[in-house]
Amino acid sequence: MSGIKPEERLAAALARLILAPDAPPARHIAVGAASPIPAAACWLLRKAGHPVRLSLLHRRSGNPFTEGTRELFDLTGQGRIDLFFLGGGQIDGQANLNLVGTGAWPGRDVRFPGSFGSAFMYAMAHRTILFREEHSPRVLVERVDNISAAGVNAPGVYRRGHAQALVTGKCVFRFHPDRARFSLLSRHPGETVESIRAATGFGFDIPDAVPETPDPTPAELALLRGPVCDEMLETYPEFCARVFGRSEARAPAAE
Amino acid sequence: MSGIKPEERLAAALARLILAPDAPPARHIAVGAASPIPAAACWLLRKAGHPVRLSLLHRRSGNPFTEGTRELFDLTGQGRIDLFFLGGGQIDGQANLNLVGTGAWPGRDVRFPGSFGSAFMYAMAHRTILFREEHSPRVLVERVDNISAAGVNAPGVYRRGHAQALVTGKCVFRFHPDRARFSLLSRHPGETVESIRAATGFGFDIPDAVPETPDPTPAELALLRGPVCDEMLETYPEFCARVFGRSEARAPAAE
Amino acid sequence: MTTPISLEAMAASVPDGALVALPPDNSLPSVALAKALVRRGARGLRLLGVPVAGFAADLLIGAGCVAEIETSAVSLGEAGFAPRFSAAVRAGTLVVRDCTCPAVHTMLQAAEKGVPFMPLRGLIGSDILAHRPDWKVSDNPYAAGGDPIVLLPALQPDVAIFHAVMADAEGNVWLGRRRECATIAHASKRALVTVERVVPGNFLEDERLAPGTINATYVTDIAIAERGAHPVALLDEYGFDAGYVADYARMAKTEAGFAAWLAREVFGQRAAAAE
Amino acid sequence: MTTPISLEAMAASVPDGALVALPPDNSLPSVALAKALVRRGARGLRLLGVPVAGFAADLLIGAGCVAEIETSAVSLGEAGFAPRFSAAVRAGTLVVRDCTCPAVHTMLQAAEKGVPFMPLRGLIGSDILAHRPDWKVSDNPYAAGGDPIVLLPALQPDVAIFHAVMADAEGNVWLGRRRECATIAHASKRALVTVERVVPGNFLEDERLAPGTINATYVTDIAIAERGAHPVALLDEYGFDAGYVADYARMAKTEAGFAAWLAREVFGQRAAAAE
Repeated sequence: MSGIKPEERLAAALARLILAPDAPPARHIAVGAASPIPAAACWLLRKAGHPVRLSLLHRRSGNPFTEGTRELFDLTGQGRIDLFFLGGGQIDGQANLNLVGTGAWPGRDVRFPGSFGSAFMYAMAHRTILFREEHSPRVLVERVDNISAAGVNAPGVYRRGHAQALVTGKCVFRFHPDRARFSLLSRHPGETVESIRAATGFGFDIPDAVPETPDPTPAELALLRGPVCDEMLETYPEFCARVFGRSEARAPAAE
Repeated sequence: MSGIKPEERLAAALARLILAPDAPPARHIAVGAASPIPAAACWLLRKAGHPVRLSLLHRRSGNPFTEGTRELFDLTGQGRIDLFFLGGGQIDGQANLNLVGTGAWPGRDVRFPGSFGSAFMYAMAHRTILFREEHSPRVLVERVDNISAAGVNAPGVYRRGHAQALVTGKCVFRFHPDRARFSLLSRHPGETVESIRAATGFGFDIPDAVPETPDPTPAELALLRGPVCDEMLETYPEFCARVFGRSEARAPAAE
Repeated sequence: MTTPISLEAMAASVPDGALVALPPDNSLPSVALAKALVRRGARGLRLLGVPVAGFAADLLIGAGCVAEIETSAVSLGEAGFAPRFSAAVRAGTLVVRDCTCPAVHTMLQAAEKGVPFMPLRGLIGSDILAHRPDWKVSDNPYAAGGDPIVLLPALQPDVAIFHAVMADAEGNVWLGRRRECATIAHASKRALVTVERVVPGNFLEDERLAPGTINATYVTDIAIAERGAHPVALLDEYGFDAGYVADYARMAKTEAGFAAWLAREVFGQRAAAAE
Repeated sequence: MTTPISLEAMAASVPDGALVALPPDNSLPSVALAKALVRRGARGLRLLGVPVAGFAADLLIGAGCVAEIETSAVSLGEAGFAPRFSAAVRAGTLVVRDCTCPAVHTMLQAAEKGVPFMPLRGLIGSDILAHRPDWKVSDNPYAAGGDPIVLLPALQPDVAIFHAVMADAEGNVWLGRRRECATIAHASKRALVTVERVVPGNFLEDERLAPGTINATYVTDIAIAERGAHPVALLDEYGFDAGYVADYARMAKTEAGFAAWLAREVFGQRAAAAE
């Protein structure tokens, strides 16, 4: 099918990972402000009829929390958050995340905004999907300069979940916490194992067959461009305009 | 002055203890539901113009707390509660309180309602005034059967405050945490050192001169019978009717 | 999204032996559900008073539904001691785990945060601590040494039970400033909430209602029970029925009086008409 | 009982070097008071982002008011990295104490409860922990052994600063569901609150308003600052001014651009007219 935007493909790929039959159930997903694509993936599931609860952390109206921002972390501590999304300025081959900055601590070369709740969420959500569109040796490094949140822990350290996968602009990696290593799960159209290897700073396992990341189905595309976009217009007007060609009918909220 | 009710005298005596110049300032007092007399003492101070903040824990309207009942204990933990009132089914000579019951734990002879927050409040409020109208060897014992809240702690145990005094229907005792012992501060009209000693199960110190607990002043009586009673009618209708001869104009709240 | 279930179905969903958290008489207990639990003949319940217990607990104890209670007090307030609780303690038929109010809150807050324990000041020197082998005294690692402090374990009730003013179409419930009910719901595996009424809309979309709302994510089931807190007060909806509680306190002084009260108020005609 | 003071008097009451807690851009920062602190030439402030910092923090850092910041992130959200924060980190003129969101909440909750520390799961394996010698890893005494857990010390800010919708005649403030502001106020020695308006009555007497109210007992001073959160959104009162923040982000990329922005928006005519 022509005209599929990369963002639409990524959203559909994320949605499939969320529903992966070998993963624990995703009854309640929390989505941060970082990227609209994970939010689109979650709305896609909802609009397709899956009874998943979404807590959209930066929605202006209808903020789900009434205890302030601590409630997300308390919820996660309680084991009620099945899935969270994280990214990183650097992500390494052991799924360590760096949201602090490059160079010496606390980011003397390039300072990123900071770790947010990653050092907790990554360990306490039942699973995490890593998402970063930029797929380059600059981002996907052998070893992060600074660890905001660790991909794995020493035996005995209490931890509820790990990364399930890493989705980039080029491919989908699956993460194996038992051996602290990624394997290539699928490559997006136009990419080869070699093009991916060249763009990746860390080593990863390559199965015999690496399928292409499937296209979104026509039904998925219709949902994304219609009801999913409707839900996202308020929070992500720029994204909706760029990807779905839709602009908000209402006047901007600033007065 | 004739016609002074015992409750009025006790309220005035409590008010004087609250303002005692050798005690730390009472900027914020929390008052439980246990007895209306401490509440009357606090309202007396307010109506006399002292800028004390009152948190009346069981007032139906205008409950001061918006975090649920934990807020009182958090406030106290923060050091913001200057004074609290406690009583006890038994109170002993070291100011230990028993709100659990007599006989074997947890009160197999006579079970009292329970300790409420006493084990915390007694240690963490800046000071506590003990109040119990019944002055008898049954209540004021050498050693309580069960300790709900300890009068003193071993050196090194963190504790912010202690009992300042014990006010009963017969007298006012002052507590000395340094030697874990009460001394007689004043006797109510009609009582002698001997009558008090006979009614008290614990030993206490007796200074050379034991003055009579003073009468409330005419101004205090006017405040108690007027504006103080007005404030207390909603919460303590029976008390106001009995002591001040006033009944609530409004219909009862049920419905 | 949440469809209310019946009060009797809700009572049936509380298994015998469950650890059931109840707010006190000044904070929205579901007396309606307590009565339904009596009717269903619940057995072996372990009650948690948050932080104290009142009318609903005494009722459940009297009806033989309760094996254990953990609480900082059981009281009928102005109506005096809780008669069936007192009788059960005297008879030795009830395991009482005495607590102190902030310790109950702290154990629930530990469960709310998903941590295994939380410290609390005070308590040292109290026999409450002496009778709680599950509470540990530790040395404060942030002091230079010699600063004992109590560590309390997280406590996760099986079921939280309380009464709220209303539920919305999304299953959120509103109960205003009585936020201990939120803590109980957060800390518990399941929350069963009776409400006066269900209204359209979404409280979380309304800045005036959201602060007193408990998100549906914590609410397992909702049942409509008009005057479901009675005889306890419900915010500004209805007041405390002192006469009803005084009558209970008087009748429940004896086993026979309590049985007569139950027959009339829980199993009887009048109960059926009211619910 | 509380009489509002002027914004400039409020700014003057924050001493140089104070540990100042600020909510983030999605939770009612007082940008008006931040601008007033810039005007008064505050120096050496230690900021605490609860749990992250945004526009107000970047402004204070750029104006040279800040010596240290403890936070889980500094960001302008959609408008990108915080430019003056980034420049200060590059220049090494700002002490940054990196944190993670729930750790900020936990340290404040410990202060709120009056306990010296509180545990938190996660964090182990993070360099955040490695760079915090003031955080301790302890063995969970409720496990059989070999269960390391992080203990975080209580953190009591000198001053909490935030913006609320309104204050009442008793000095209570209402800010709806943004309850981290309540935690900050509870944990801090002083709370300075700007509000859109002061209204008669007592929010605590109103069951609909009480749940979103912070009791006056925690509020040291109130100042009226209309649109005091601008350009940040204030509940349903006004929205986020993305254009204003984008303009700031563009100008503040350079020292000179930031100075021009300050002259216009904080010291200039337009600022004077707006406040």
